[in-house]
Amino acid sequence: MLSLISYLRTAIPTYAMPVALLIVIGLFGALAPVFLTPANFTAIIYQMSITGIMAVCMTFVIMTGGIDLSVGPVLATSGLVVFFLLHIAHFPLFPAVVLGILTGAVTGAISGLVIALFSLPAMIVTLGMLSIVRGSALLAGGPDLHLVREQPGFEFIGNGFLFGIPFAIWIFVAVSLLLIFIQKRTTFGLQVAAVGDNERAAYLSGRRVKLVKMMTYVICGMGAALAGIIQSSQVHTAAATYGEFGTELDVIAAVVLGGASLLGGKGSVARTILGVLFLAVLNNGFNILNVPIDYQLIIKGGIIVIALSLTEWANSKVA
Amino acid sequence: MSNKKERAEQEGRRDFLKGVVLGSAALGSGLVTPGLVIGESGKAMAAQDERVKMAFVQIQPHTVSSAWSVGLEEVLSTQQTIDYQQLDGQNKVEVQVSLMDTLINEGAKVIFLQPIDSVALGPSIKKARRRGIAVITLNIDASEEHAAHVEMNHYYGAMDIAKEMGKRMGGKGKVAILNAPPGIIIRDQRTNGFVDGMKKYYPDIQIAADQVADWSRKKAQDVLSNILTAQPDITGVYGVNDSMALGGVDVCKQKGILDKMVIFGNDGETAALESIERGELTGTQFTDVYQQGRFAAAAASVFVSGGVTAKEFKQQGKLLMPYVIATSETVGSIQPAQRW
Amino acid sequence: MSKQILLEGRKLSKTFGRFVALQETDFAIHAGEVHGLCGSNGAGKSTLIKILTGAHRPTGGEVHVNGTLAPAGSPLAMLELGVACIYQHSNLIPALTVLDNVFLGRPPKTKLGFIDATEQRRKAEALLEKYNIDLDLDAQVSTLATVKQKEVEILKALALDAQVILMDEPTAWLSHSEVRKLHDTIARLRALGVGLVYISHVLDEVFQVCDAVTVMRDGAVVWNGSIDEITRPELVDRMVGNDLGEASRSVAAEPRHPKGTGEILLSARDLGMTNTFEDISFDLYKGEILCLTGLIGSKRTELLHSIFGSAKFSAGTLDVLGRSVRYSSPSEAIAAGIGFVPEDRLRDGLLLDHSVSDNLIFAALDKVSRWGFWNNRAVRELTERQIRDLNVKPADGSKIVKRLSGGNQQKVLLGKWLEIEPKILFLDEPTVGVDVGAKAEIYAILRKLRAQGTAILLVSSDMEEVMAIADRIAVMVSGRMTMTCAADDITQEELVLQISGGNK
Amino acid sequence: MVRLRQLPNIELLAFFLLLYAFFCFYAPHFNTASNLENLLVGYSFIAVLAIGQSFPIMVRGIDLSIGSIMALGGMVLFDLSVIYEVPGYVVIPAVLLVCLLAGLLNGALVVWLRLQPFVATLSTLAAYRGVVYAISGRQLFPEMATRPITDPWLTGMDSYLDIGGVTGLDQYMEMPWLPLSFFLLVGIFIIIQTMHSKTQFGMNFKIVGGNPEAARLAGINVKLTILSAYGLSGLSAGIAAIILVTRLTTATEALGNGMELTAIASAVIGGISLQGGIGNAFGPIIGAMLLGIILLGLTLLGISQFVQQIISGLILIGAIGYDKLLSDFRMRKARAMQSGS
Repeated sequence: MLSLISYLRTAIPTYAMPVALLIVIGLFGALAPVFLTPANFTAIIYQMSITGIMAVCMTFVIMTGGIDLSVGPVLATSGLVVFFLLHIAHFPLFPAVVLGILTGAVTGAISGLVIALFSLPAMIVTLGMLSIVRGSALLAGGPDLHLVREQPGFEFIGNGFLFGIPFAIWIFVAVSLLLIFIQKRTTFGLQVAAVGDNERAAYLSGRRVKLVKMMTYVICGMGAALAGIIQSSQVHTAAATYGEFGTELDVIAAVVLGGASLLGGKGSVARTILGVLFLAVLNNGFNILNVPIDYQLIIKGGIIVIALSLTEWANSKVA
Repeated sequence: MSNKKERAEQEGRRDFLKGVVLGSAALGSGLVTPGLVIGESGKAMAAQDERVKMAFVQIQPHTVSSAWSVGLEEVLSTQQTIDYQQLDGQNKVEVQVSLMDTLINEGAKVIFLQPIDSVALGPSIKKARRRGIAVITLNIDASEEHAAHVEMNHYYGAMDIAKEMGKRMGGKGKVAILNAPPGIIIRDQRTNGFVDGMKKYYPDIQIAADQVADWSRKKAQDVLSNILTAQPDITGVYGVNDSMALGGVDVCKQKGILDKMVIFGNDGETAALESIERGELTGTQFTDVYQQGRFAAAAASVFVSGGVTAKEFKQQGKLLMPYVIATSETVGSIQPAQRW
Repeated sequence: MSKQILLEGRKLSKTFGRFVALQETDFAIHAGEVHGLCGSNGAGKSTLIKILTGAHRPTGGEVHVNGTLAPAGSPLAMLELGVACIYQHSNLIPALTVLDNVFLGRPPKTKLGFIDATEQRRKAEALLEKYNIDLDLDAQVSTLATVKQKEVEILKALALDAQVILMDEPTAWLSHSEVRKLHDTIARLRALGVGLVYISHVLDEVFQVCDAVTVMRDGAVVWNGSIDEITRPELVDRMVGNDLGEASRSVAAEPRHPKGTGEILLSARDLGMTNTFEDISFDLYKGEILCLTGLIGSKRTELLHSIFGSAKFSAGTLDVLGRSVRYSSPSEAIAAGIGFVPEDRLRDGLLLDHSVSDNLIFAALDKVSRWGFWNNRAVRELTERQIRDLNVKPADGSKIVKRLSGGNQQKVLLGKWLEIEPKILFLDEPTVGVDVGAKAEIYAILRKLRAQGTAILLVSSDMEEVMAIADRIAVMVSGRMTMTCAADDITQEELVLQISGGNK
Repeated sequence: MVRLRQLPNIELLAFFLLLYAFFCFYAPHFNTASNLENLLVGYSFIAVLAIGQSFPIMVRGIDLSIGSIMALGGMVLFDLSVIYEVPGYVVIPAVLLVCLLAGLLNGALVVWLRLQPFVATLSTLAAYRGVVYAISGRQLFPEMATRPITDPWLTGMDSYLDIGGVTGLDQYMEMPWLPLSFFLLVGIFIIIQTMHSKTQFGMNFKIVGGNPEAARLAGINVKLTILSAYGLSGLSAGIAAIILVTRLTTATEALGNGMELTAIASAVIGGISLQGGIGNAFGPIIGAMLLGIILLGLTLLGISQFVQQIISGLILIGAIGYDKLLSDFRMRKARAMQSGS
């Protein structure tokens, strides 16, 4: 009996967020029954796939105690790069996409290198990178919208269907599974968490802490680049102005809602997906109920505060 | 109306000379302040062999402002004495104000300004006028008097869109607005124009949803898809800019309901015009933005070469750009050279 | 009792979860008395001190100051009642100046409520003069050497005009002459009627300055009385108890290996590090335990780090397994077969939010993975084997390390390094905060390793420990190695003298 | 000499002056009185925000919501003055009160609900912006939107002092007109710096940020200190809102968007460590002015807007790297000196 109670207590922080999510879904469902249809859930997942890919890839960065504010411009740049490769250089689709993702990896590597090697605050370095990448993208592509024309392969990435499910969802699922796999099944996953938990202990245990940190930024950059390609495909356009200010905060909010601590150590890819889902459900529900933007923002802020303080409260009871 | 006559005149006129002629004509024909006297001033003579600084302060790098800049540069580059610079307002009022101050300090002769807010840039414009700098606003007017304003009218344009949309919807049904977040004046003008227009011409049409999609095509796809889930009986969509309208088109195409939908955008960028030609987007408000830039540049040339100092303006000039509600019927009349 | 009781704890107890840190303890300090508090690490001294200063709220019992009940768990109230403490860990603010730190939280103020800088400086200078301390009041604390920082802490307590001052190992960072200076200060304070609590592992000091002694073991007071009523061996016996007495005797009964098997695994010549240590030369033989001892702050830890690659030595040469090396990161040292159990297991050693299993495998990832992918069976087997061998309790690999007791945490940390099968193992204060039983188990493991031919370099400040398990002993004083000898050739008393630099 | 070396941010100040000198030489019109005037009028309020931001950062937190609080303050000012025609001397304290309360709410979320400061203020960033939209006078009374603020108390906030004219020095050299906001900044600097060095309240921020456990043991109310850090951050957002809105003569719903990152960057460049416990009021001012001269200087150099972004990003990373390098060096030297003695 006693052990059951103590088990339930330890379980509260784990389930606080899913329960909050279920309550929100229930509320929306009660107010608008159409919210609960399978088609709508597919739509929610389709809509969260871009932010979702960025968020799962950002999770590792945040787990090491870092942050990456430069995902917005990276998203824009990769779309632009793929556009140029396809349209101007007439590359085949596959290498173009690979090179696009590589752009993200390179920008991530630069941020990571500066942050890890010189131990500079990630927030300021990536803020600087945000400005540098945006400037470079605008320099290369100008502020114009570049229409993608007659590229059925490219269009398929964002708009196609595979087995009746949008291909973007498949990509999101694949990336999520890959990262969950990395987190759970590889030594890299443990090393990322270890760097965030106790960087010095990890270093003294012979781990290449700086390399691990850098790799997390590379992954984050690749995620943003992939997201950029999907978005470009969905809107049939590439532009240096995409991924406007606020994109990075959405992504970070999703990761943190998933229980990651910005101080590092804690975090899980699977729960980040939950965080993204939470935000996507809110957006979807607000649209369906036609809630005005002012109430949307106030309610969103309030719900996040309540959900997270519930988790914190439960955590403090356990400890 | 006179709109149409001017349209016909403008077509095909792309070179500088004609632009200047047209600009001067526009100024002379009283579209611009009659009280604007072209005076003779020794200062202007002296200024001729100096470099003349002109700059364009935009809201932030964007398709529209970039097209303006093309028009501006086209005209200005023919005069070797003009230094032209394009500046980024970073979508922040205070940055625009700071850039204005810098340009005033630099002694710019003309500032082209796309103000984020009509009132907020007022004090800066006043300061510029005191220093004898001509400020020409593009698209968004300022509450403070300044040299000239070149615009496509947002409020009436949106009203016309409402009229056209209502006609196509048969005077009844439900409409969704894909809106921008508050904080920028054209958003308010377009929304108010559309809402007022619907009320005026087709009061039976209900505006069933008004959701923010952040100017973004992707966001608009998501938002409209959700709105349609809740209210499948919506048949009209107004996107406050073309990107959002095209996002709406994407969704309707995917849902296979495009033929039932009346979707309007605003601005008239190339992608939107092409979409109209393909029969997807119903229509948009089109303005020849290059021409708008050329007009502004022409007016600026007149100010500089004529030696008019901003202090001498008695009343602000207003140059209303003609606009077309481009639909499948009218889109053909828009020349490729006008498209941006 | 003729003297007035200043501070009294009645039936104080404290539990952390299931762990009982303190059980129903009575404790009293009289005016003008220096009260020694003795006990091995983990005996509950720090817990008692923290309750008396209000830093911990007791689970049961009461604290009385001057005969009236004091509010529990309020550091501010205790300070205002005149109870000050010098903690083991620094309680200074690195970004502030010495002056601001001395009056931390309670500076003299002008009538307008501003900090009275003139008065503050005057008071501080008077204190410096009175107690003969040399400090730059305007220096930022973060720029001070650690020894100086300790002086700031002492000055901070003195500035409080405290009735009772608790000192948790105040001499740990001080040199011999500084210790004497502190003892003079203590004598002066005692004469002024201040009550002092003095915690120290150096028994000589206890016998020098204390009037009364309380001995603690396993969270309880086992003896208390006047210093005259107890002899040194008796004191040690009461501190250690029978368990460790036996354990250490059994360890001591093991034959020593004064020269290992003769093969030198690690050899340092004239190692130096700017402003830290210099001229360090020693050899480490296969199958021996070399104990490196000295006061805290004698730079032993820094020496280990410089060899291990986590810091850099600036002079001298280092040979490991016959090859001249200079590691630029711990990973290189580990690859060469060196393991390192660091001093501060919470800060440098363990992944506190991770499981026992994660910690155990963390230094030997290659062993349980291929191409970076886990071999789950290998992970499970390794975890189970280590938990069994080390007798980790509870025997659950998924348990979060943070929630284990100190002894079990230390075993996990040790187990992590055993997995790399080290040829050379460094241990820095491996038994601090570890209970008696676990201590004996750790010694047993070290002995086994020695038998297998591992060369062990063990840093310890615990004399009993050094005497119990060392084959050879090296002493460091202020960054210099002053002595190396076989353990059999020296008595504990001689060693204490060596450590405090009294020889010179 | 010794004292000079101990002056905080000396490296940053040197960097600032170096860059300033560079622009003076190479950027036309940079070395003019009116450019200095532009710098002061354009960046004083950002410096105020940065000083405010330094408090949460000093206690190991962060305040992302200041942009929204600014907009909130601005909108309250607009509503009260233009729509309800409340006199300016009532409006100003009301705005400050609203912003203070908004800041305290942030603090309450951090202290009592134990939320991570980043998330707590990210949530209120959204929520306060929502409140701004909801109370926006421009949305509620569209006909009022184009009316500027005319209350003399408020427009008076945007006035200048012609020091050259007053002192008669302008006969000899061109002197900048100093904006009231600059004097406000100087006043705030003096108050905050005095607070930091002369009062217990001010010192508490460094103590709590530097070592929370020591602060608790010294009897300092840690929770109250953290709460007031966020309160001060909100309050300074209110002051900045008043400066900016009276200058613009109107408030927009998007006011202060993205301002939090500018303020954080200014504060961090100004030596406020994100690890907490370190800081003064001088650094953030220099940080803000540094960002100011970068924008002004690059604009005057005539550099393309896109290249400007790249260069300012590089300078941002450069400034923080340079600061870290030199302070590491200084720390090592100080330690060496100490242990040498």
